[in-house]
Amino acid sequence: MTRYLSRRLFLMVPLLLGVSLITFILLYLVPGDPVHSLVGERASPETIENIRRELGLDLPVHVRYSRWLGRTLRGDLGRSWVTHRPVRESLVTRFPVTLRLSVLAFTFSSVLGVSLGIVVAVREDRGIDHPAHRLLIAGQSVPVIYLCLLFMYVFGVWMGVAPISGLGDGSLRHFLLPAGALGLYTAVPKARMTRSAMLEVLRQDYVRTARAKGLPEGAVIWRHALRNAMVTVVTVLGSGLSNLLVGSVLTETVFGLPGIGKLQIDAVWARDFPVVMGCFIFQALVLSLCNFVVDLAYAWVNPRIRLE
Amino acid sequence: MRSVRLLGRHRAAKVGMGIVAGLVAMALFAPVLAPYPPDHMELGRVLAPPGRTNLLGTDYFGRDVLSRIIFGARVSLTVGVVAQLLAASLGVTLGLLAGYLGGWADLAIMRLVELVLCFPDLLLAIGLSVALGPGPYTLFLALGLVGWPGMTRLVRGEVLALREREFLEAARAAGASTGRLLRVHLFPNCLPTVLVALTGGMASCIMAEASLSFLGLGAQPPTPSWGSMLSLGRPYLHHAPHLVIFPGLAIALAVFGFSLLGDGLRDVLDPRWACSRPPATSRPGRGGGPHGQAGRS
Amino acid sequence: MRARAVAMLLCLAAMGCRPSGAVPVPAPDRYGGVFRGAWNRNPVTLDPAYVVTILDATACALIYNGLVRFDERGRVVPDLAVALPEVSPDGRTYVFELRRGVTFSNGRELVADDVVYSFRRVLDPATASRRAWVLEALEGAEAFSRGATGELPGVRAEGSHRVVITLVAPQAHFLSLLAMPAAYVLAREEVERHDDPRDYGFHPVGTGPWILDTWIPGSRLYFRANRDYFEGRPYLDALEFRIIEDPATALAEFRAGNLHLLRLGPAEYGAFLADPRWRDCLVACPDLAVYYLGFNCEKRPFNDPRVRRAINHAIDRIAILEAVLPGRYILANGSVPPGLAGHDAGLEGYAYDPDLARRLLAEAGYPRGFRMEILQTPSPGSLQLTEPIQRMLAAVGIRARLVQLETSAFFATIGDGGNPDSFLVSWWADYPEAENFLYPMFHSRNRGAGGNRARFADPEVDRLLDLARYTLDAGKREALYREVERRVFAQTPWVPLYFPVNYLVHQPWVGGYVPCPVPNAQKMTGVWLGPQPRSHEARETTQR
Amino acid sequence: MGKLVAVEDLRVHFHTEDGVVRAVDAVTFDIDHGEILGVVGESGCGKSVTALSIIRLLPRPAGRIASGRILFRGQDLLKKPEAEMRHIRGNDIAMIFQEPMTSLNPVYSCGAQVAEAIRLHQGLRPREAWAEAVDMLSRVGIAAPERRAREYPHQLSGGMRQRVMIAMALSCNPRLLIADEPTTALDVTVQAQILELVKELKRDMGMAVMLITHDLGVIAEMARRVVVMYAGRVVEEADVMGLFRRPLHPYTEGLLDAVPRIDLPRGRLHVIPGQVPDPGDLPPGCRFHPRCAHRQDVCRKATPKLVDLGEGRRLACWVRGQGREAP
Repeated sequence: MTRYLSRRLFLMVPLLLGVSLITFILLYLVPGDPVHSLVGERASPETIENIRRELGLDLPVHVRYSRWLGRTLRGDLGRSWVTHRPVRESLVTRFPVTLRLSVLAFTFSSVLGVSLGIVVAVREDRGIDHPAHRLLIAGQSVPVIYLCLLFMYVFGVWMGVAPISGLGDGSLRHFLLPAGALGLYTAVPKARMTRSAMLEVLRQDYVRTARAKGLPEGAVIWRHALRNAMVTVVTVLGSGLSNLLVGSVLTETVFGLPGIGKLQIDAVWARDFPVVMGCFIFQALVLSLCNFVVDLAYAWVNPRIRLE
Repeated sequence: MRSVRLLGRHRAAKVGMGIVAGLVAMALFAPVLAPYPPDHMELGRVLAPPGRTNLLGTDYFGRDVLSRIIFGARVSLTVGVVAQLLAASLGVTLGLLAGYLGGWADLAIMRLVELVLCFPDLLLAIGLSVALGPGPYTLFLALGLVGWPGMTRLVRGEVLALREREFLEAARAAGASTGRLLRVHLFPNCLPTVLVALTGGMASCIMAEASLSFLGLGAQPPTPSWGSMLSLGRPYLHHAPHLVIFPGLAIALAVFGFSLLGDGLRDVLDPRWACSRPPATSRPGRGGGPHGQAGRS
Repeated sequence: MRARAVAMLLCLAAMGCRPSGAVPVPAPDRYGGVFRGAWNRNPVTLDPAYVVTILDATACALIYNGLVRFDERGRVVPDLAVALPEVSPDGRTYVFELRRGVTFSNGRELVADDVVYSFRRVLDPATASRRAWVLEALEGAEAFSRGATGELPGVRAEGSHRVVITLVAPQAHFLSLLAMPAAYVLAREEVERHDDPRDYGFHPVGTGPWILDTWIPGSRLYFRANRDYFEGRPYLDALEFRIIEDPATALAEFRAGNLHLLRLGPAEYGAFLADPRWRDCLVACPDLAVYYLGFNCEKRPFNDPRVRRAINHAIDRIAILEAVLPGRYILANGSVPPGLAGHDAGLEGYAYDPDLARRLLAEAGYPRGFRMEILQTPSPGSLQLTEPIQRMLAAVGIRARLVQLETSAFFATIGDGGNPDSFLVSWWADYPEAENFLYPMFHSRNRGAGGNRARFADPEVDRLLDLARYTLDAGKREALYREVERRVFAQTPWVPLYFPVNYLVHQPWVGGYVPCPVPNAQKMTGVWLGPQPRSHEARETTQR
Repeated sequence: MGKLVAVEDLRVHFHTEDGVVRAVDAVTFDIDHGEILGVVGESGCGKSVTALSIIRLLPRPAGRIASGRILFRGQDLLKKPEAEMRHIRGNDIAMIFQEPMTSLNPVYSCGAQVAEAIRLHQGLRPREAWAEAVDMLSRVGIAAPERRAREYPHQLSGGMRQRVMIAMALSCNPRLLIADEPTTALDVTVQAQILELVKELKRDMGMAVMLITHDLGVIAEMARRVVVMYAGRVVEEADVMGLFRRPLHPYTEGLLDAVPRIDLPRGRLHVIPGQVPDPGDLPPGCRFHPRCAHRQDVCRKATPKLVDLGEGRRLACWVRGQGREAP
């Protein structure tokens, strides 16, 4: 068990390296000189030269990468080309927003998705088939941006029950719509996968055993079926994380929430390479760590792995 | 033939096929179907709500929203088809090679696959589109380059299962070259899997195109694209919500159609799912749902 | 400069709108309160040496002072200096007397050495300032900014409160340059306090009426009043600016009474104008900017003036602008916006005449038109302009393709990095001078990235521009600029589109707000808050 | 006092995409107090479905009891509300399954699973239930029951797991134990131990056992009476001695011939020709006739009824008995 987990931890290293390398190469390929957008018109050649030197753009690309890598390994992600703000500081100040959005959306979607999946599976098992399942596929067809805009319109403009966008004073109500939209969006795949996991488990012999024992149906489902389905569901929740990440980038953009995703998209537009690099690496790191936690949780719900 | 008949009996697949056929017809006959040319402006009739003259209203130039949605099907379908073909050709080739050659080639290809898969797909597509600069080819390339690893995984798995089967042994014994083995014997056997993944991939592609266009990285005006209609309509959410609502519905409907068709095809074509049981786990790789799930190894 | 205020009033009157109603005089007890505003983006930096965007300039103006500044009408007035400087007869030496008792918000008194330090910092190659050109006319600036010498004779302190500035050559608009953010004065010890001087931009310290209290990037900035401000403390206790990107959200917050001032988007303007309750709170604010469709005058077929003229005739600018920006534009026939000395109201544009356009094209050898590309940045606003243009060009046989490029790629392409056909772009003034439009955009020295995107070249225009830059007499200078503009637009390097007009709306209980066309003229010191009705509903009923 | 269980004219239908499958058709038999009834037949003959019908755990939604009665101590189980049925399950009727591998829940320890049943039916507190469970485990012959109780199913061997299943089933002193192929998945030596255990416990606790198997050897060892099923129907019923000595139904005959015997000279092993029919596509008439060596014309046309031959012997065959047509 420990060996398995430490192996997984160790595997993150080449992965993060690969992510950084690919991102770096992509950014290197970007057309246009980033300095132009920094200085505007009327800058003298000396000014441009000074800035190129400041940003290290006068160096060959492999030197730039190895420098970046060296600094990053020391925990320094560099500074934004545009604002001069240390990238790490930007990440630290914006992470709470993303974290809050993600945690709210994740909780909402997990509760909603898992219970929806269970309900659908249990009913389907009793013979009320497909409509609910079809509805889930339909739900999965709605793009998150559209869901965000619909939430904005229905709850923000039409009913006026929540602020339409922005962080406001940072209070919870400003997260209601984005977290709701993102949560609903990520709930659907969870519901689908929980449903199929539950259906699979409900057909297992030990469920029949539990029924043969005379357990009430509720206990059969919650104690015996769900606990086993959790083994799959935990993986499902884990695999939904990257979905959540992508969703949060788009949600933050639509709702104008100053989180990591917003930072990233803005930086992409501004050609702010250090920030883009920082965001990608940060996301890859968070994602790997989350997957690691999922592995832990997986081991925890599954005695087979826990005891080995 | 049997598959076609089965598909005809699959209710969901029929609905999916209907929607997809409708989309294709919309794209092909857009000039006939659309009540107005998509870029016909009536500057005196801007932001008109849905009504008799303009079924779905007009935008900020007085262009007919319905006509633009109909023409928008062209963008979505073209992007989907081209990007998926690109992803499929790349993915299938690498998958065949990895599965058949094994060893070093397999290792290298699968490491690459894992690396690409650990990027959330849309973020990778954003990175690629920025690196390539906006434009139609960018969309094809970006979405194609994002889509191949899932396909590679699927095909590789299929090949691994097929590799030890007798007919291959026989062909090999008869002196078929590697290329011929791959082309004639392995590829057709992977075709059902690829077809299923392709259809599912279309759904994710349409979704991704919308997201990229929404961010301004997609189709270039005046080409009416559903995603850019969403993004350009957004400032008018207060006064003219129809600019957002209808294009969004179009996206959702298209994705829904392809998802249903993909699910139906999977039930019918893929022997592993052919039994009446629903799949126990999610489909591997990105061929699956919209935006896919980054596969965990 | 005399004509400026008149011209602005004229143009506003012509638009059927009036500036904010008579400003109530604040009673002495109007001190206090927190003003709540909204910015649509996060400021990039509050370090004057790196300020490029208008928003940054607006924010810096709250914190810092320069030797001189612009007033709300765009005139140069003394700021840290006691009075406008004495200029030597040759126009190369400026002597400033500094006010006494001006303190930085860290408590230290501002002295002449601070001015010298601030100017040297901007030119220092180690700073890599984006705005070194502002001070490039200083004697020795060129060698200093190359790093060739540590000497900068162009600026020196004489005693503690006198600054002497020497220029390489006379520069007519030099005082306007000194009012720009790059010439703001900051305290050396505050910059050097940070291990990395680049951190200074987030902890700015100046002499201005406001002190930055909190800055949560992407979320909000909070400024508290400088009670020791040398012009007396502002009425308000504090300013809060929230970052609200979505205009609809800002609108909702304004309607809920949570914002005191709102910049109106295209969709909201009409609604507010039509509402009698709000009409008195609307403030028109023409921007010092021009939007245009530029041609690459070096490239075929746009090197033929007849083609350029034909395109001008092919586009019905008024129809487009009326649809897209009703009431929010002033039709441009030249490049210098109204309100600036040098603006020529008599300049005639090209009327919409597609037949004439076709004839001109045929004359130029393109009876069946041609293909062209229109470059632009991917903003909804520019699309709204280019899409109708595309259709109108198609009507005369020109098949235009719209190409959206991401901002930096766009500027690289229309600068020196590419060879575009045409492009939609705008030019925003750094300072309110005709020179700031004509010199960068039409002098052949500034071809491409320097600002002359149309790659327009005319030796006579070059000569007149050079002459005007050294002409210290305002009247002569204005005449020269008018002449330049006439010469330029006789050759149609552009399709000039419009000068933007922005509308602001404030809550009825906000007093003393005067809009400033020059962004960094707004110091917010005269703004005060009257008693605010308890709730939104309450306000609405009292209004009726 | 009547029979413990009486199954009367039970018909179970499965609704599938290919139509209705009659998995159990007009099955009638009974089980006496304290007896071991063997039910034998090839897989797919409906014996498990019959058993599941008794405790009403047919797979839903496909399986449905179309008609018939199942009297348990004189009361029709098919008319009981689900809540009451739940009380009967585990308490009065318990069941163990073929696959001890998958029949135990992998995420709970063995002790917990046994204790759950005890708590449920005897209303004990957790700690008491646990002690009872450990006791039960030792009664089914598990060494070191304290330790085993804390272990998870995957840590136990197949035989151990089946012992746990038995412990769970018997923890509440049921009147009837349904054992559905309890030893099929186990090694031969373990098989014998488990069967011995069942016999022993039956003796101790005085319950009846319905032992379902396809293995006539097991029947010979354990049961007093046998019901032979084929393609959803009972074809023959007899006491064990009678059946082995003089099988009447050609199918039973075939089954007996297919068992290798040491007491007879080595010869060719008899096999029944043909295959078990697809339950969705049953032959008309006697369902066994396509494979029957003695078939006559009538066998093709009409289904024979199960006829009582006296001495506890019943038979459904046109050839060997005085066949009467079934309704």
